[in-house]
Amino acid sequence: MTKLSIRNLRKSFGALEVCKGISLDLAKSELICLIGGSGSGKSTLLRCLNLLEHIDDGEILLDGEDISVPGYDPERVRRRIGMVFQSYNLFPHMSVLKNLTLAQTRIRKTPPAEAKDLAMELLLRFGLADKAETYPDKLSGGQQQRVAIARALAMEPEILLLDEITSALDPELVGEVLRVVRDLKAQGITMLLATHEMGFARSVADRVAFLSGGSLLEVAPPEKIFTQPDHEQTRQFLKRVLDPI
Amino acid sequence: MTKLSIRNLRKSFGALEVCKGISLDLAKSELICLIGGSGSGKSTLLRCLNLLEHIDDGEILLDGEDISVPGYDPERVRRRIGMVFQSYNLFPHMSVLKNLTLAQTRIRKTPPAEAKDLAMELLLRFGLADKAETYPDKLSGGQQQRVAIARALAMEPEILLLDEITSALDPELVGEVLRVVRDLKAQGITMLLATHEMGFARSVADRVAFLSGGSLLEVAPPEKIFTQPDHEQTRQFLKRVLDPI
Amino acid sequence: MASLPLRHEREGVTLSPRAAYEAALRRKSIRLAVVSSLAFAAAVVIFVPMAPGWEAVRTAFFNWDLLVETFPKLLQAFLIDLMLFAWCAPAILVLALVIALMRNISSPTLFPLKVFAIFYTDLFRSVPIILTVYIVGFGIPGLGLQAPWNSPYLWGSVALTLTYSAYLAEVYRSGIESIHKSQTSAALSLGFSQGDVMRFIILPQMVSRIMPAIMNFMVSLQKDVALLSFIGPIEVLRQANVFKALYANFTPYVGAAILFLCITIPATRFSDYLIARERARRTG
Amino acid sequence: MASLPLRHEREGVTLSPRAAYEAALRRKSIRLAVVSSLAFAAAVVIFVPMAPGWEAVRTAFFNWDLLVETFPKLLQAFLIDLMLFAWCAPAILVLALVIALMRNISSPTLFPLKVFAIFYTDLFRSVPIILTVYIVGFGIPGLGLQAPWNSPYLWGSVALTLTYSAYLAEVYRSGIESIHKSQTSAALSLGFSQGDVMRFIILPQMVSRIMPAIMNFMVSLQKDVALLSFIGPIEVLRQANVFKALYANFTPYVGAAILFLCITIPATRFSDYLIARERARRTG
Amino acid sequence: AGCADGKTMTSGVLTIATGNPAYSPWVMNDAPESGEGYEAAVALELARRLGFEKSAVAWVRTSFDEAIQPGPKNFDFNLQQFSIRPERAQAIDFSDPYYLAGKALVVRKDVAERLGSDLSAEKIRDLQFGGASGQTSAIFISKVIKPTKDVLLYEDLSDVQAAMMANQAEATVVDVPTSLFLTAVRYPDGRIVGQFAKSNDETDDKFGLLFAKGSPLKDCANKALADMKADGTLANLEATWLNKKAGIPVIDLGK
Ligand SMILES: Nc1ncnc2c1ncn2[C@@H]1O[C@H](COP(=O)(O)OP(=O)(O)OP(=O)(O)O)[C@@H](O)[C@H]1O
Ligand SMILES: Nc1ncnc2c1ncn2[C@@H]1O[C@H](COP(=O)(O)OP(=O)(O)OP(=O)(O)O)[C@@H](O)[C@H]1O
Ligand SMILES: [Mg+2]
Ligand SMILES: [Mg+2]
Repeated sequence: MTKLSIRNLRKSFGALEVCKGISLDLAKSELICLIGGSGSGKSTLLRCLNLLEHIDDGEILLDGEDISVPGYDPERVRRRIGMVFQSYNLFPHMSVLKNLTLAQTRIRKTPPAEAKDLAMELLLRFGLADKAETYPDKLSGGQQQRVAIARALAMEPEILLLDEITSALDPELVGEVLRVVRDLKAQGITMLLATHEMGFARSVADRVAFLSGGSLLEVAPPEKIFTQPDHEQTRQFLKRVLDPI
Repeated sequence: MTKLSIRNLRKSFGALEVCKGISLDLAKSELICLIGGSGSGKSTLLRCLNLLEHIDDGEILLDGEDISVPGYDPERVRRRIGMVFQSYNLFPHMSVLKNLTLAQTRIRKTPPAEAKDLAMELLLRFGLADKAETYPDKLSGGQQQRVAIARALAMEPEILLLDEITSALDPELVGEVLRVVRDLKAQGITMLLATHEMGFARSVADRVAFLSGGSLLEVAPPEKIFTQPDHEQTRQFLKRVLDPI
Repeated sequence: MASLPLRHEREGVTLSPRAAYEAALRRKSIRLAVVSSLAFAAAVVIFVPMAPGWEAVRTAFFNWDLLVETFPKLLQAFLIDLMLFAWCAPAILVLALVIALMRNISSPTLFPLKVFAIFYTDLFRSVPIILTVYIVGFGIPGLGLQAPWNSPYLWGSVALTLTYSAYLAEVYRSGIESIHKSQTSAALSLGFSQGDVMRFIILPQMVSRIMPAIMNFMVSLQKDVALLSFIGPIEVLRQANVFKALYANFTPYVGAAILFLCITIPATRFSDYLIARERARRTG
Repeated sequence: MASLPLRHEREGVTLSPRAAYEAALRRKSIRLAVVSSLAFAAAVVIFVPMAPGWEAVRTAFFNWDLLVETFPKLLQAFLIDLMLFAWCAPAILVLALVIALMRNISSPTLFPLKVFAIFYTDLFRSVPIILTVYIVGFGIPGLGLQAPWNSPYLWGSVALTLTYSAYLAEVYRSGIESIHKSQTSAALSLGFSQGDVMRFIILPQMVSRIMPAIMNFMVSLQKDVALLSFIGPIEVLRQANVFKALYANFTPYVGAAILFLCITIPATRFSDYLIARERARRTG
Repeated sequence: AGCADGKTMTSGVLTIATGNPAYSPWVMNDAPESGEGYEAAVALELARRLGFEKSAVAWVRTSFDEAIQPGPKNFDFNLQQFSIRPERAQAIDFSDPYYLAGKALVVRKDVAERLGSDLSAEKIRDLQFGGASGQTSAIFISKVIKPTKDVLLYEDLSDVQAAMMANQAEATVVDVPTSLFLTAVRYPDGRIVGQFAKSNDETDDKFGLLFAKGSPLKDCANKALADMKADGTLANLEATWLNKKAGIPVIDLGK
């Protein structure tokens, strides 16, 4: 069953066309990893899906309904689609705990005590229980990134858009995130995950999508894409990537 | 010949002791990789070395001179020690080119034309020549990180402190950065590089230093540390890290 | 650069050489501050009275007997200032926020509100406040309102509120726009409505940024309630003006200034303290 | 949320259904804006004159003949405002910056300067500007200065500059403090001196953030040069005051307001345009 | 009695407004209730003739702005040396004059010494004049004296005085009674160097009571004033409260 369907999505910044007609279907509880060079449009695509960018053309179907039509209520969409940003974007004026609970109590109307329990559970899981009362500017890079992930998870969305969620984490924590992602999959959550870490993509993804210069060149299961990609360009990218030196 | 010598450096934030008496010597043109879990104090140590944090105790000797004594002119130090931040910290009100040339013309008194040439050369090397006139907020994560590296390199410092400089880069670019780092080593530049990527550490470092909870547990060449570390703790960290799942 | 922490001293632990050196440096600079301030004060006290006109100036501005004589009445009039301030300030803070939010609208359907907000700030900032006070304070009641609806207190306060909120709205606007767009993105992505983003994410961050500017407005409003005296109420500056005209002496203004200082300085120090505490909590 | 771009229309390309829909939405809202403004204006024009006192109010505030008669002299007096503004504004911008920088000092050796800056802002904000104008404008020349050094233009401008820069310094301060510390770290790590960090990194970012607040000061300064009229110079508001007394009519103030509007609105629009352009360049 | 019945704001009470503060010698000690001072005495006498004893008179204070604002007034009549001027007639009503003020030239002591006895029009035009904004003297300065330097205008007379003390203004023009009070009490360093010849035109200062436009009380007041003039009461009060103008040299500005 298709959960999220992207059809011919186009997005330009001025003269620069960043998404050149991208089409992709995500089945329910599928996890697709988005790979591609720096500047290839991964973050922009994710932002478009969450209606944070105004798209120039194309359709985005959520459970078959076009959410990209002008005038469609974006809040309803965003309650169902969570996002973790590459630059974390924590709220600096709130403690870590408040960062995690505000949206829960405000939007999902979770009772404060329950929201706090869920938040503490997530923080504990990410080894941050002792930082609950700290403010984001006092956290290390990896700690901020974990808070950002926890903040999105606390909203229990149907779909998660994850942008480079392990870039600031040590491998030990990457393992933890991997476990979390698998749990989420088991719960039926659909995920689109932009990443640079091929190992991570390989071990977690149902399918891997290769983005190059704003075009989706190839979508295939990881074994296929990492061993026998269809496109010459994919092959070359992976060759350089897997043996960079 | 010892270029930079850290002796018993201590740094606390309130009740939290982040550097618990760290001692480390860097020889000229040596490259030491700093590894350790998230929140272990890597970024803080680097900031202390660049005199961006006020240290509580200990000494930092640059070419044998204690630069940490109160009243020592920090500008003189920082002209010799460059730094790349984990969060990039580009100047949002300047174009990429200006980010790279301002300090050159202002501090090193490089003639503007020369400064621009050097900047363009660096941008070209990092595949960003077409972004010279763009502003940082319009760049992708990886593009920003590359600009941050280029900005520090443009100052041609004697010592470079590099904090997670490949976290937002795709593996292809990681390869490029690796080449750059090797070039710099060949030019005699001393480097201290905090990283989560063990593969990178292994392939580039002269020695690897393992930081755990604010203490430097072990410093040894990569082959030794990755195969037969002295400490049980190091062994466990690496075990979990290298086989996280 | 990191500022030198005062913590160690307070805790009374034995000082490391580094901490001792820094403490000494700090003590020295405080001594320097005290000495140089005293020297400056001494210079003023010694040299100014040597000017030929000093005696006349002293009598005109610093006449102790007159100060004592007029102070009680000034104090009484000051209560009117406080009262006017007490209801104008909240009204201004709120109205300015409403205007700033309207100014910030990006939705095309609500565009008329934005136009109105621009028109409002342009108009009320450009028109001299004294004219606003005259038109609203004399003109509106002059249309035929009966007591108590023709009260100069009422309409004078309305005039002040209109003008001040036009200015303050622009300060709010610069505060709102100084919050990086990524904060809005993050909040929206969590499902917050535009209104909630404003309320929980933008405004709280903005307020602590523009607090000194807001205090500016409070400090100056406190004195601009004097404009109401043009349409009747006799508050402290008007009272000082009456005494000045009566005694041909400016000392009563000094009395008024003392009253203002007694409010302004504690209020500013307190707001600075709050900002500093907030900052320390956030960034350490 | 991304605002809807106007680009497509301008370029005159054929519109996609999406762009067409959005263009229609925009047109509709502009129509709405125009209609609702007109409706409001019509309501005012129709209903206000029905008030019993309207005739008297109209004569007192909007007397066309009087406006025409007094306007030339008002215009002439307005030149004095412009002149005073022309030299006060730069002085204030600079002095306020100096004070703000002193206020921002963290080095313990320069601590006395910081104390002075705090004292300065506290004092000149608390003291009613009219007292400052009197003390500086009458008191200092009264100490025995001879012409041309006793000019009310000179000392009045000094008084205005002192007061305004105390307020503006606080706005600068909030601007400076709103720049994230990581910017300073980055600049320092490149070897910039504290002064250079301020000059190249903090101030440029701050200025575009607080531009609306700075414009506030310019707009209000333009009218507060009228305070100099307390010590003699006849600028436009004083001239209006003279006419008001002569004709027992407030219309001349409306004339003055028109003059102010002619300056303020283009200036504000222009600064808004600059800010918007800068923002577009930076964030797209 | 009778004429004013039902024409006052509050029946049985006559509300009279004066300035805040009220100056000597028009109102002594800023206390009009006492009836001391020329304007206070005239007002009370007028009230008596309209049928209001001292106890039935209420005093209020207003600024000039409040006196001329378009809404309802809070006084029956207002006197604070308002000059009767035709330009003001659109907004407010004046009674017939209760005083015809001569105007005196007051200068700083050092300026008086410099001028000596030379009161020629050129010398006087060269002075730096200051005046109180909105008062007829200021109009007199600019329209009749036509000084060569820009006039400086101030809020009120005390500011003019301060400007003279600060060496910023050299001379001012005030009505003769005020000039005498000023130089005797307020500003001993000021010198009256002369009074101006009456020109019998609109620059002459005739003080009148100010009424709301169309006030029915005006005719009653005019009648009472006419009586007071006719029976010599006004002249008596003038002699009691306003010092003699004798001995001040007359300045002729020519035409
Ligand atoms: N300004 C501060 N105030 C208080 N605590 C701080 C501050 N900066 C950092 N810390 C704390 O110090 C510890 C070390 O932080 P640091 O940034 O040095 O870690 P790190 O090793 O760089 O981690 P990462 O790999 O996640 O970037 C963390 O626990 C962090 O929360
Ligand atoms: N607001 C903007 N205005 C103009 N150009 C932009 C803007 N945002 C992104 N871009 C450009 O769009 C392209 C794609 O950016 P995007 O952030 O989507 O890349 P990415 O695939 O996420 O890269 P990375 O892996 O480095 O994060 C880049 O070339 C970038 O410079
Ligand atoms: Mg990205
Ligand atoms: Mg770090």
